[in-house]
Amino acid sequence: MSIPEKEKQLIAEFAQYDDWADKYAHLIDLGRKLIKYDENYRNDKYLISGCQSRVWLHAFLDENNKMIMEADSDSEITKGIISLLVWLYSGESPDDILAANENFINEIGLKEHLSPTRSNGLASMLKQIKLYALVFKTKIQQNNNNNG
Amino acid sequence: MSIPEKEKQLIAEFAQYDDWADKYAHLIDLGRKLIKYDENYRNDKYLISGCQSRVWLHAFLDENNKMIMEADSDSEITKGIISLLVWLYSGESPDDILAANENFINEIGLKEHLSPTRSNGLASMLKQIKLYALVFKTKIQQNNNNNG
Amino acid sequence: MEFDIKAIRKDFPALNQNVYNKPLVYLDNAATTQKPQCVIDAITNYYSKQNSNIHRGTHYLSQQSTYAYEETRKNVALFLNADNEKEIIFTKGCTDSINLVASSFGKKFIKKGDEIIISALEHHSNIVPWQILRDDKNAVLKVIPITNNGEIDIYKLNDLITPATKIIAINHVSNSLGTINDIKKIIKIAHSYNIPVLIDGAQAIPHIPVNVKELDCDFYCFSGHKIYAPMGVGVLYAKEKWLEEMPPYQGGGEMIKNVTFDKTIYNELPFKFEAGTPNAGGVIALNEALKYVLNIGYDNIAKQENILLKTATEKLLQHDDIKIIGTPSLKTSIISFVINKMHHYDVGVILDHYGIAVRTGHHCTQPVMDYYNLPGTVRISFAFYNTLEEIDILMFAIDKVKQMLS
Amino acid sequence: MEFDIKAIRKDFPALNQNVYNKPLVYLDNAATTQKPQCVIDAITNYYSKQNSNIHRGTHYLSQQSTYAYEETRKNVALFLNADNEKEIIFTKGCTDSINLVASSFGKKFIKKGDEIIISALEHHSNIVPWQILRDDKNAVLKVIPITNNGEIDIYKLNDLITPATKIIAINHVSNSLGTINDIKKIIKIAHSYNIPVLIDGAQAIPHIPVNVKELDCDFYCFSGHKIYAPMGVGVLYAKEKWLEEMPPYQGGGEMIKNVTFDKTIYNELPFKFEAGTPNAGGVIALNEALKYVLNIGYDNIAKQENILLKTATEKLLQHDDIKIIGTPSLKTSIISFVINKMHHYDVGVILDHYGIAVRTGHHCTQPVMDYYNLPGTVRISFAFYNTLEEIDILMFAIDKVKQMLS
Ligand SMILES: Cc1ncc(COP(=O)(O)O)c(C=O)c1O
Ligand SMILES: Cc1ncc(COP(=O)(O)O)c(C=O)c1O
Repeated sequence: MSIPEKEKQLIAEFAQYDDWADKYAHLIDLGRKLIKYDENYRNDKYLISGCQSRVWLHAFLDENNKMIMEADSDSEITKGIISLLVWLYSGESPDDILAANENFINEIGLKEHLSPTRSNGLASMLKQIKLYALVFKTKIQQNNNNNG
Repeated sequence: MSIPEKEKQLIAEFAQYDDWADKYAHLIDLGRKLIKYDENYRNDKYLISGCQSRVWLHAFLDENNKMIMEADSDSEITKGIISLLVWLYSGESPDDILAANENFINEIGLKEHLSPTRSNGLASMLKQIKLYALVFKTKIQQNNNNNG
Repeated sequence: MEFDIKAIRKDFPALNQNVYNKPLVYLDNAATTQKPQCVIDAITNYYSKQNSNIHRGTHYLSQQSTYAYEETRKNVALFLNADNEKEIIFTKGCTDSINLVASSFGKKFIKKGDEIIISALEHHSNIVPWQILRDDKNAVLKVIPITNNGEIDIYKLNDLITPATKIIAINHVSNSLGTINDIKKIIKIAHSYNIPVLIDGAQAIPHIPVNVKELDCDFYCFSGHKIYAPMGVGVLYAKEKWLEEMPPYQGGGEMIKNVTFDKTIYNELPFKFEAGTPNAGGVIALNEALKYVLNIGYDNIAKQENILLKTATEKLLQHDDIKIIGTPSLKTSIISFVINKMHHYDVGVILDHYGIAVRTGHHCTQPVMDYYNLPGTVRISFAFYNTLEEIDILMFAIDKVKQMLS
Repeated sequence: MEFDIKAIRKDFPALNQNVYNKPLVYLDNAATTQKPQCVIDAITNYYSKQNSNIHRGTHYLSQQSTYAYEETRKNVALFLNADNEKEIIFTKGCTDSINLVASSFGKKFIKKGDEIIISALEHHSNIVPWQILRDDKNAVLKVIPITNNGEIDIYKLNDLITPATKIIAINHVSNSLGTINDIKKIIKIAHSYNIPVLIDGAQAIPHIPVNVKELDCDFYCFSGHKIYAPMGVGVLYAKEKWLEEMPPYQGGGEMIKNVTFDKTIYNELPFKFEAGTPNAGGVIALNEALKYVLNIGYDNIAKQENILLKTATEKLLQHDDIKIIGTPSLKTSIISFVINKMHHYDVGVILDHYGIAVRTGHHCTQPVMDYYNLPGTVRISFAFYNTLEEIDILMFAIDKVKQMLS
């Protein structure tokens, strides 16, 4: 599935819930299903700043030049949100990740997490993910140049 | 005439004019009648600060322990106002001057000159006059003590 | 005055609104307070009828504005029982007031090796300005520790004071825990060594009548927006003798008497410390806010807020998994708490969806959080316009929070 | 947009009032501008519905306020054509903005013997902060002279620049004479020596579209209240590279990322420079004011103001005894004048009684007055909402003034 297809699926999934409480319950559920975070990466180096809750994020490039992400948070809601991002972007190419935008959050009905408050981590998380993607993209280009 | 009596006379005098323009004309007229200022005292030492126009004020104690004042300004309106103060207070005892207040300005219909703007000199002029009065009062007391 | 909560709530338009289709329950008053209609009207009126640059004009509007601005200064002086209005400086807020003192007092009185004492209970606004000064001057910053119940440990103060101590800066009331500190005692101790004391009164002024003469503090700072006035206005009270000796903080229009390129002669107090066009509209609205508070009366305010504090505390403590952080003997209507295993952010977000505005996080007092080894707390803070019904809504929502997060 | 002066005047409630029973003729716009209803409504609306402390809250009101505040920052960035919104710092006014730069830039980049260049045409707010810095650092303050017609003498700039020159600070438009300075040329010269330039734009922003990218200035400062927004709000534009290198100006809530007593880590831009609770209500109203100006259009504003300037200038010059001070080739709608043998204060007081608000005195530019050897002038300053009829009233009143004072 491409990122836009995944976004559509996510929007449809959340559209089932009319009630904000059910939406949040589902979000929290998704967070709880996130694979266990590798403790080697639970340190300040991987901490995303600008969130009221702590978010650890770690990414690497697999053999197919896709970006793989793992993440965790001490807040259940934040963990739910980061799990959406992991599900959407992990396994995609840096280029595709760089092209993505955060509009789906709005359509899911979690608009309040889009607001530019500093206590809110979403903007910081997306920024960090795109930073990773940019670094990996450059790396891939360099590898290509070296090989070419 | 005591200061309160002079104030009453002043109020009556100005009450003749209904129109502000006539009041100001009279005020300017009074200023122009102020006795010529002694050029020896036209320097920064005698300048009252806090006025948009320049006001020079100089005072001394006469042989009867009355305070005598002379003043000048480069503004005609300010000169008019200071002429009122000179007329009211010059020749009075420091004690009487210290007891006086500025309410008469309001009753004359020149209230706008009472507002505490820094561009407005009235407050500064009164302060300076009272400062003189205080100095002279102390001086008189010392003299009395020395003689007593 | 009789305290009629229904009538009072009508005075505050912002309280009468829905959030997520639920009636707003505003429990974030320590962050900022809502404004009564009379304060809003004062601003509207100012900009509709009086607006003018003050102090500089000979014309009618300017004189009216100047008069109203200077009347406010007189009223603030009365409000704080200052000796005279020259001791009242208008700033843009409490943070600005503290920075002014740290910078100007610091310039004149702090040298290399000198010591500044603050407490572990301070808001960042009463920490960072002193750190900047410390770093500029190579001075030393010392910290009075707090006790486990969240009070400044006054008994440690004597040990910290040395001949190099030049100023002590502490809060009157803690914004994260609500502790009312015994500043009178601290000031007395400090003065026995001839050390001046700055009081950060941001959290005290909306709740406690402040008498600077009785306290004998050297500086007292607060923000308008925390006492029902608009944002962008603050007050610095300072003893005249300090203001006379301190150099100006900012340079600019109207804080000077005479300017040549070689030398500038500064204006007299209080103008020396008010550079640039002041926020006259905001200051004049502050006057209305103070009148409003005095009209309700600090005794009525305390009565209502104590009922709220007591009731909420009791109800929260009925939950085994809720812990209140900070249990000082005297406190204002602030409650910081944590729910076992639940992140403060999650609690805050869910409460928000029930229409309840609380603050979560470190409340700009990271050292306090570090002391309790917490990443943050949930803080509720009452104003006199809050009600017992609102506490019921809060308790209902807390039950829901616990369901959703466990 | 069509320029309908009658409709426009209805937007400004303060214009529609009497003073001393005469219709107010407000010609003191360089001191502060009146506010359109939409700006007043924005404030009222903010305090009635949104009021909340920004950036700190997870709750609805706080998010709404934060959003509106940050939207304003984006719009100001667009308005000035800044690279990004991190380059926009909200302050309390133009004076505050200049002081911020003088203090923070000065701390980092000015050492003993370094030179700062300003001009002889500056407002005190762009003189005194640099004098304070000079005195703190033992630096040197140099002054570009002005020509007899009241322009900065650009040809003298090259002579003043030395390898020790660290910053040049000049105004875009003179508040006492109205001169529009050729700042683009000055910036080019300065940059050819790698010297950064601060522009005091207080008097330009209400009249001239400003494009900081095209100007390539390093700093640009202005006040909200001079562009139809409330008092207590100002803007500092600065190139990101400078803001990154400059230390924070004030310390306090939300300008930090992490606080311990030993070490504080400052927040990222623009927050590093915004300590304390910002004036969110004022900032959000600034957004409305800028929208209002853009909606009228700078071209329409210039057209109307030029007509007023030209007409008033011609009518004043019909008086043999009136002299206009400052005759630069380019100017905004400011006229400073003196009437032979009449004191500016007397003229101002009498005009006031005819309902006409003008400014008299040195206009916070004493060095300019010294240059012309005048104690002060009478200054009229037009906004686009002034009318030709108001000029007629002014001319009528000037005749009266002359009668009364001669
Ligand atoms: C104790 C305390 N001090 C200082 C401040 C700073 O006040 P302001 O942000 O209004 O400048 C606050 C409020 O945030 C506070 O609670
Ligand atoms: C040219 C100039 N610079 C700076 C200022 C200072 O602006 P403010 O008083 O709003 O800080 C003014 C206005 O008084 C001005 O005209």
